[in-house]
Order: sequence, then C-alpha cells, then structure tokens
Amino acid sequence: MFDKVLIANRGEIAVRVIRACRALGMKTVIVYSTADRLSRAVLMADEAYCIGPPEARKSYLDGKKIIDVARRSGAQAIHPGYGFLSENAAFAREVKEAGLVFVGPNAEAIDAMGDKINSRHAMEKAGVPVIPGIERPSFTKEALKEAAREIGYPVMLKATAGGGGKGIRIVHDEKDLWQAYERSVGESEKAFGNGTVFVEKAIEGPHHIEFQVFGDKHGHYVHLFERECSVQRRHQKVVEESPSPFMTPELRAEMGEAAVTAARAIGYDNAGTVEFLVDRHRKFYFLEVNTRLQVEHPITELVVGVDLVVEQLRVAAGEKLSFEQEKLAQTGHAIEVRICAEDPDNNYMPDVGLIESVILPDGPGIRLDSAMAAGLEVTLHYDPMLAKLIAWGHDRAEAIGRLKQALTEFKISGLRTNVPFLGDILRDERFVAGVYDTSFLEHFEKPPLRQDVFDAAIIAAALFKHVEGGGRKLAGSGKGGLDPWKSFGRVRGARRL
Amino acid sequence: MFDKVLIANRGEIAVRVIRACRALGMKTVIVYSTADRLSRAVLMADEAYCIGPPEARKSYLDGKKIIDVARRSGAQAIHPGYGFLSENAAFAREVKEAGLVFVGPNAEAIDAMGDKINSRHAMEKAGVPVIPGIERPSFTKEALKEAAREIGYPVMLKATAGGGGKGIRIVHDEKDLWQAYERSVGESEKAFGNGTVFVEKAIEGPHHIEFQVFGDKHGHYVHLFERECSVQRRHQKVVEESPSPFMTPELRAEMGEAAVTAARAIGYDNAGTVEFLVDRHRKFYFLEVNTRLQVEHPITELVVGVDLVVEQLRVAAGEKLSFEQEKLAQTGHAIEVRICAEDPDNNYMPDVGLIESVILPDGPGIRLDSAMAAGLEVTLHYDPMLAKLIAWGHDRAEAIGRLKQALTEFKISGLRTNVPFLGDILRDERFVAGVYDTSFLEHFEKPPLRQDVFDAAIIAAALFKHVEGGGRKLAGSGKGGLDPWKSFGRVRGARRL
Amino acid sequence: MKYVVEHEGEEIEIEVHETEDGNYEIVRDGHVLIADFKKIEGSRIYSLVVKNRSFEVLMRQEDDLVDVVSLGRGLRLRVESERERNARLITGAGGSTEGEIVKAVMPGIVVAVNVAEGDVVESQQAICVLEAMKMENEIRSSVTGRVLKVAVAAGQTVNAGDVLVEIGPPDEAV
Amino acid sequence: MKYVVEHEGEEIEIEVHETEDGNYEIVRDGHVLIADFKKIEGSRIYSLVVKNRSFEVLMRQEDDLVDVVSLGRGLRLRVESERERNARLITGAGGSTEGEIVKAVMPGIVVAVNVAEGDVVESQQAICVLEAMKMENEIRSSVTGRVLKVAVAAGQTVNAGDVLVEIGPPDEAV
Repeated sequence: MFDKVLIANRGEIAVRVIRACRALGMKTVIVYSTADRLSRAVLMADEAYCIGPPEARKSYLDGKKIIDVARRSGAQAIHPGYGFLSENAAFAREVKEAGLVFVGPNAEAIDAMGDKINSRHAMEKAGVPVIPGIERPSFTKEALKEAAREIGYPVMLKATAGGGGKGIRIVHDEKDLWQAYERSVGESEKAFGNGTVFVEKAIEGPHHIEFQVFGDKHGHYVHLFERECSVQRRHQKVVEESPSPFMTPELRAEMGEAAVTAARAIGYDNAGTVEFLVDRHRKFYFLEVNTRLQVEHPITELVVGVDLVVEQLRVAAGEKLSFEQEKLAQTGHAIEVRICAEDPDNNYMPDVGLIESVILPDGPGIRLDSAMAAGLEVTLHYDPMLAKLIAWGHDRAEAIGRLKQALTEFKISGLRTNVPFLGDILRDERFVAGVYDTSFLEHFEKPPLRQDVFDAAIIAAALFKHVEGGGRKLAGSGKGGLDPWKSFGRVRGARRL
Repeated sequence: MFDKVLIANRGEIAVRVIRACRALGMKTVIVYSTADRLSRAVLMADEAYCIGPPEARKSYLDGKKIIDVARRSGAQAIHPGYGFLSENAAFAREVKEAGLVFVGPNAEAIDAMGDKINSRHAMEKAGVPVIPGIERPSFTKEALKEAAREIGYPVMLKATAGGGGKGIRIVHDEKDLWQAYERSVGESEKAFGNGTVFVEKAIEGPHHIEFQVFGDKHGHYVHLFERECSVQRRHQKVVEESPSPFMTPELRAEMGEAAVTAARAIGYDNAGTVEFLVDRHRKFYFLEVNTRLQVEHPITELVVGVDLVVEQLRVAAGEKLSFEQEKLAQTGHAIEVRICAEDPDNNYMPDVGLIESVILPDGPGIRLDSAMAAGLEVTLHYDPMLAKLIAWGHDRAEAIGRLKQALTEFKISGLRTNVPFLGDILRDERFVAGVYDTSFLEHFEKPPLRQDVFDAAIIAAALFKHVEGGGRKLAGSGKGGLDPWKSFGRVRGARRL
Repeated sequence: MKYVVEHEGEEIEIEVHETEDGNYEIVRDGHVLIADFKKIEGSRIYSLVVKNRSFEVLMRQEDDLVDVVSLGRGLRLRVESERERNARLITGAGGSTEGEIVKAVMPGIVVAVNVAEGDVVESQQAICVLEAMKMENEIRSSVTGRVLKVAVAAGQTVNAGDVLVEIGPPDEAV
Repeated sequence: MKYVVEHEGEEIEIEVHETEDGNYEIVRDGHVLIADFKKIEGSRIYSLVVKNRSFEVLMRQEDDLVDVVSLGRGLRLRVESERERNARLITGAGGSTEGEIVKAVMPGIVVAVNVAEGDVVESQQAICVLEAMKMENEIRSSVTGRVLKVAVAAGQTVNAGDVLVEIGPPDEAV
C-alpha cells in the first residue's frame, strides 16, 4: 500500500479522497491554485503545494507540475478525482512513466473508452448493445446532413472525448444541424482539446441508468448495481438514486452482466461507470464508460455498504478486489442531490461570493460530502457545485422524506443556491411516484405553495424590509463594493416575478 | 397515528424528535424557555410556544404548562426526550389523564424502575441478577456504618430516584462515609425531589454495558443488543460503542435474554435501556432501567439499522412492534462521542458564549446529531452537551478511524470544547485495543504529541500573537465586556501549563 | 410603516408597527397579527413566529427583490416601502417593460451573437452565447422588442457588467 | 518581533518577521523558516503552511494563554511578546506561585466549605463545593499554601467572579 498519495483535484472530491487516505493511514498531498489557498482540502491535507493561478489550465490541468510535486513530496500515487485530468490517458501514462501509480484504470482502458467512437466499436465487438449512429473524424455540412437523414431525426451530436454533458446537442430539425455541430465541436475542443463530434439516433424519453463497475489488476470484475440519473438539466445530473425505480430484477441482472462484459472487454482495473440509455420498453443501449470515480458514487456506497475510494486506493496498490459479486447486495434506498450556487429561477445562472454562514443538515440517514464552510469564497473559476447531500432510507419513501427534511434544514447565507429547487423536485408527483425519464426537468413545474407558507413569506419580506431598511444594498452583507451579479438580478430577474 | 406531536425538550434531542415526526408526516409543536428562542428546535418546529424563563423548573420541568400547550395546539402526544420530565411517572400520568399520549412507557413501568430499591426487588423476583446491597428509607450514621461493613468496602451510595450519575458516590473508607452520604442525599433531593439513598457493593473495574429494549402495548418484547458505555467520567458517559469489544456471543445471548426478561417483568411498552455492570469474569448484574430514549441511541440505530424514535412514536400510537427478534442483527460497528462545551484540562469546567462559527465533519459513515449552529449562544442553564458525533464502520478499526478523522475536522470557534480530548481517547492504546473498563478515564493520560504538530503549534501561537496583538482580550471575538470565565482561565489555568 | 410586497403581479399591502416588547404588529387586509421576528447573528436567517406558527426564513436581497426561503420552499418577491413605491410610480422609473440592457454577468468569451441591430426579438429568444465556467450559456432576451445596439462581436472577451446588447420597445425606430 | 512561547515550563523563543509577499519569516534556535499563515474570516481558524506542511489551527486565547488545536490535538501555551515578558519579570507580576485567589466561575450555591482560615492546603485539595448546572463541582486549590481568607459560607449564593477563598504562601503569617 502507499505511504503518501497526491490528490490532483479540489472541492468536495479532494476532501473525500483525503478522508479515504486517512482511513488507510496514508499521508496526503494536495496541489492547489491560488484561488483555493483556504479551501477545506488544503487545510485538511498533510502537505499542500501551490501549482498556479486559478485558471485550471495553468494549475489543475497542468500534469507536469503535478507530477513534479508528487516527486518532490515523495507521494507514490496520484488520485485524480473526477473532472480535470481524471480521464486523460496521456496524463495516466506520464504518471506511470514517472514511476508513480495513477489511481484509476490503465491508460489503455481510458484511451479505449475516452473516445466515443472507439468505445462504441469495442462494445459492439463485445456484444453490448449500442445506439445506431454514424462517426467520422469530421463532417462536412453535406455529409452531416446525409448522416442525420439516414439515422432519422431527432439526432444527437456528441463529442467523442469527455463527458459531463459538454459538447452534446440534440437536434430536431435540419436547419439547426450545422450551427449545433459547430458549437459542439467548439465546446469539445475547448473542454477536451479534441473536436471530434459524431451523430447518433436520439432516443426520446429515455432513462439514464448507469452501473458502477470495478476491476482489479488480477482479472476480477464486479458490478455494484445501478444508479438512476434521469433527473438531468442540459445533460448535467441533478438528482441521482439507487436502486432505480424503473428497474426490474431481470433487467438489473441483464444490464449488470453487460456492464461487467464491458469492463472485461477493455481490461478495466479500477472504479468505473458504464452508462446506459434505457428506453420506455426497457431496452438498453450502451452510452459510454466514465473511467473514473463518479460524482454520485455515494449512493452506491450507502446502498451496497462499501467504500469505493478506499477500494480504488487498494486496487491501485495492486491488491485484489475485496468485493465478491455474489456477496454484493442492495440494501435500502439512497438519493443524492447536488447543491449548487446557482439560480434555477434565472436560467441557472451561477452565483459567486462569500459563504457567510451555513446551517448543515444532519441526523439519521443523512450524509453530506462537502468542502463548504463559512468564510469560503465561491468564485467563477470552477464548477458551481458546493456539496452533495445524500439520504439513505430503508425504502424509497423514507429516503425521500429524510432528504426533503435535510434540504429544508440546509441554509447557506451569502449565496443563492438551488436548495429550494431540489426540494421542489422531491415534492414533484412524478418524482414521488418514481415515474420519470430524462425529460423530467423539461416539463418541470414547481409544486403549489401552501397558503400559510406564502403568507409567512409575505410578512417576513415586509418585516425584513422594515428591519434592514433601504433596498438598494444586499442586506445582511458586511461587504461594500459593486457586485456585477447584482445588476443582472435586477435587469433580468425583475421580470420573472 | 398522531397528526401532531408536542416535544417537551430542547437541544439535539428535540431536533432528533422533530425529524422523526417529519419522517412520519406528523406536525410538531415545541415548547421553549426564553433562553432557547433562537434554538434550532424552535426554528425547525411547526409551532412554538414559550413556556417560561431559562430555569428548567419554570419551563421544561413545568408539566402543567406543557400539557396546557398540548391542549391549546391540538397535539395528541407528548415526546419527553431524555432528562427533564422523561422519567417522571406523575407527568406521564397527567398526560394520560389529559387524554393525551405519553411517548414512553406506561407510568407504572416508570414508577417500578424509577426507584432503585423497587427496581432491584422487581428484578430479583424476575430472576435477573442484582448487586448485593442494603436499602433503607434513610440511614442513621450508625446504621449506615453497619450496612457498609456488612457489604464490605468499597461501597457505592446511590440515589434511588434518577440517574445520570447524580447522587452517586463511591466510598473506600469509613471516615468518608457519612459526608458522602449527606452529599448524595442533598444532590438527589435537589435533582429528583427525593433524598433516598441506598448502599451496595462496589464492583471494581466493571464494564458498564447496557441493552436497548423495546416493548409494545401488545405484549411483544425485543432487545436490540448492547452498548458499551464504560468510558465515563463521574458516571457521565463520554464515549459509547456497539458492539462491546468485551462481549462474547454467549454473554450477549444471556444478557439479551435477561434484558427482555426485565422488560417483560414490568410490562414495558416503549423504548428503554437495561443497564448492567459486568465484572472482569463476565458476570453481569442488573443496574437500572432507563425508562426513556437514551442519549446514545444512535449507535444502536446504525448497527441494527432501525429508527428508534420513529418506532417510539409508532408504538405509542398503539401499533405493534415492527422489530422481530430473529430478524434483528448487528452489522458493523458504531462509536459515539459527546461533544461538550467544557475544558477537560481544567476540571471539565463548562464554557459558555456565542458559537461564532462551526466546521462540521461529514463524509462516509459519519452521523451528527446536533442542534448547534453559528450564532447560537451557549448558556449555563442547561447541559453543556452541544452535539453527538457518531461514526459507523464495517469493523471497529474503521469506525475509530472515521471518528478520529471527523473529530480532527470538527472546529467550533468561540467556545472551548472537549473535541481534542475525545480525539485523545480514540488514540489511547487501551481504547484502540478495546481493553478498558469504567476506570479507563481515571488512569487516562494524553497520548504523546507528534513533534511536527508541537512545532507547528508553537509557530502558530507566536504568529497568532503577532497578528492579533495584545493578549488581554479574547482575540477573534467581536464582543466587548468582561466574561467571568476568563478570569478563571487565568487564575487556575495558568498553572496547568 | 406601510410596505408593498409584489408576487406575480399581485400587490399585497403590509403595515408594520413596532410593539413595546420588541415584537411587531402586522396589519394586512384589516387583520391584525403579532409577529415575533428575530435574526440569527452572522447569518441571513430570521425566525418568524406568528400565532405560534414558527418559520425559519432565509433571506437574500438584491435591489428591490427579496428571495425568501422557508420550509424548504423558495419565493421571489419585490418589496418596497409605500414611499419608495410612490416615488417610483411618479417618476416612472424601474420595472419597465420598455426594453432591456443585457449585460455580461461574468467574465467570459462571446462565442456567438445571434441578433443584429434592428432585429425584432421575442421574449426568451437567444441573443448571444457566452462561454464562462467552461460552459456555454445562452443569453436570452427577457422582453419582446427591437435590438437597438449590439455592443460585442463573437470572439470578444467581456468583463462582468459589460453591455452586450441593448433592446428597445418593438415599435421604437432604429 | 520576538515572542516567548511557554509549554510545561519550557520556554521557546520565536522571532517573527513579515516578508514582502505577505508571508512570515520565523527564526527559532537560529533556524529560519517561511510560514504562510492566514485566517478564515469569521472564525478562529488559521491555516499555517510551513515547508509545504499544512496545519489547520483553531485558536482560543484567554489572557496570555492560547489553546491551540491542530490535527485533532490540543495544546495550552502561554504566549508573550518579549517586551511583555520582560515587563512581567521586572515587575514580578503574573504567573505567581505565591498564592491564589479562588473565584466562583459561575453563578451558583456554595454547598460546603472544606477549609478554614489558617489551614494549610495542598495543591489539588478540595476547598469548597459549588453547585451549578445541577452538578456539584469541587473547587480545588491549584497551589500549596495557607488559607488567608474564606469569603463565603455554605448555603450562600454567589455570582460569577465572586471571591471564594484567598490562599497565600504556606509560610505566610496569618
């Protein structure tokens, strides 16, 4: 096992990995950008090295600097978290060449799955069902039109590299096709340094269901059941749950087997996720493999009773998988929501500023994975996700109840967040019934407000105005100065009343 | 089931009960003293009624006022939490007579167990082993000496009413006997309004091991295994764990059966705890029954996978126990520590003041039961316990590791707490080995400090002085005014360097 | 003091008087209530107790808009004192439906501009695409109107607060 | 600036110089270190990074004593500037072993007084019993000495800060 591990990430996932290292008695080294000097991860790690300015390209994406820190600090392994360099095969290779261990799958597996075209090929060959589609290194306008016609609208445009919804567009009409393609290419070039985009059949009203898989360096493969991730906005997951309310035992067995087949086919040797689309007839299609730890891994941990990050470190160190497929089972139900500094009533505009104070939920069945604390500044440089709130219950109803209560308790002063929006999702009839697909948020409407809550809000607002006085400042804030976001709130938000 | 429940308590347990009510869709009514106007419980409850000044006698112990609020608010049941009126049979009767439900056992069971002498009789009769002892309504000096001689020193003096370590004294020598007796009587009169104290054999080096039991109104009784509570200071529990590292499967079966026997013998019909002393040869003696929810109930919840407060409410509403003895099992290991505003380096002197900010631990396996938040004032009126931090792990080592890490993360600005002391306990060799009895804390010494941590502390202290300047104020505090505790810190603390 | 709280076009008048014991007398539609309203220090959380009903309320104010979160539900309200409201109505300032100045809300790069000067835009129509935080954000018009001015071009870097596009009423001459 | 940090009788001298980039140069026993030391706003938490070792430090100061908690461990230190220390040594003030004035630390009731004027008390000997927070607290002497004055009697109610007992050096005449 390792004595010392470098964590090449930030935010909640860096904190999560530090905790796993501590559980194994390993020292931790964090690298950070100047924007993260006072982050929880820097304060919690045993060693901290500043590797550059806030821009990710010059810090968290600078593999050379990170490997250099690993060398200087004597770390034997690098955990990339998710995002940043986690699915960068070149980085994984450089780490290995530097005599260090990359805590993730081998570079070849990343390569094989990093490119959507290659991964489709590999999966077709292994007998895993894929979505009909057409792939080219690049398309001319005409070739693209032809391909889309052949497949039939609506079609999806997808970056072959990367994930997280970046570079993905759905096109319903030929007139929007070329513009959408150009944007996908642009986004994907910027995000992944690779502008290849392919076109495939869009499956309408599908479920996004993924399977957690794990392989080791000794040829063992298991899956840890599914996660239902159909509550998405612009292909960004918002709420995840396990088990999926759409799942049947037969489908689970079939998909689990397909997931393990996928892992085996590419010699996968760490934690990974096989994403599927499942149509309304419960026919499933391979989507992609995320060759890293997933943001939503805690729901699997709670339902299956494992520590995936600890297992990642063990397996990376060459140990055999401690999981045996026959002994793995799902117990109870877990749901995760992603707490973000954004305004769902205003096009999900990200919010920035100082976290003045927080009230965090706790109690039975509640898990919080966060790097949030009063006194921290949320900036525009990184993802607006502040924390993941996860509830476990004996059954789905209990999990929803606990999560709803926890969201009611969750209070962040100083930033606008999606906390009430997440609570609204949990109150939605379709969500409560467990009957929803990836179009859920497109048709989402806030559930009605109780009259007494409305009346209290009106009184509270008047009293607030009375106590805090003039309205042209951000009341409660000790800060002066103009915040550009404020004017946005006024100019745009005023009409959303 | 109930529509609305009144919670006759404060602090973390009031919050815990509110959450359980929410899980069941019940409305909550909180009563509060003026000191608790801005407490989490008052903010979280659906309805809040001020019932008096901070003194418990005029608020949380005033049963008449509380029953009146229940009537006015339309609550059908009263949950007493722990402490305050939770083991007051007269109150339980008054609640029933008012046509309301007391969420706890029937008044007769409380009566039977509330008095240590009666409970000894009942247990002896039921065949549960008890500690040899002598009981009188009151002792003369001579009669007391005689009784102690007959039993043999050391002897324990114990209040027949109440628990929580109040009114308990161990006496090793006849010369201290009478003074100790008078103090016990005095304390017990003040605490419970009943000055009866009895004398029994002191079992040296014993384990304090208790069994969670549950009965319903239909004659069903189960136990939910043990909690090891031997880490005590002045009979106050500090750290609890389940399972007990001292336990054997045979002893567990035997004690579990005795616990159920005890519950059945008194017709017990809600959550309760049967406390035992276990000597070094694993011979066990009945100690007492706590006829209420126990502070440390979460470790049982985590290991057995149940919600005890939800079950309390269900059973109080007349439902049958949802637990079946054969289906109950212990999974993994859980440890709880009690976070208190006190100074373990200065005779555990309680600390008071404003909680300026908190960093709360979270992540896998961590549960926090708290009513703590930045902006809350901790006063002298109530118990100094701020929160309970609980860690679950697949095994004891993992639970210790997670809890140690969580304590390292836990930061409360503005109050002195026992957080580092609790971490020191978890680092103690005997604790880590699981070899300790109730004398553990008497012989406790802080584990050695790592040189690098010491060096960093020295540098940090100098820098702090440099940055914050003059030392005669409480740096970092925005408050002026003299705090009487400060002078104590100086006068007494200075010599503890 | 009188306040006007507006929600989805509905205006509610609330009168607030301070009582001697530190509480507030609230008058709404002729009904009188006593409100116990207190702030949690160092936060933007308030505790409101009215007729023994307890509400924990998180507030966030930006200009005359107040976001209120209570019992897990969120509500965006416009709150003005009666005086402020009268002043606004007399001067005709604020809350206009006559047009919009669309500003950059964060530093970023203009990826595309979808409108030209003189174009008529619908409410919610995409005006331009701004890349920031590694995401492309479509900036939409919140009014129906005519584009008076396009202040940026694709490829341009903008700072927060920079004007992107100015939109006037649909019938305004260009 | 020079500071003296005392721990269990051991005195450690630390020299602090501010560097131009906002860090600190630390000199201890002739060794020089660069320390990056920053406060988390609104808290008493500081981040100390020295030679890439990171320490999150929670501080609590009362007079010249500083409680330092880092990596889960606690340490009570006396910290003085060199000037303060010199002043103290010259005037002979503070930190004396010559006696103690024992004060009530909270409002409560004196349950028992175990010593009388003129008694010799050992360090850690119980002096009186104070009931507060529903618990009886034994108040102990932290010095060995002779009781100069008993200021309270059993049954008396005391406020925080009230003197309970004064203890002088063992050889002092009464």
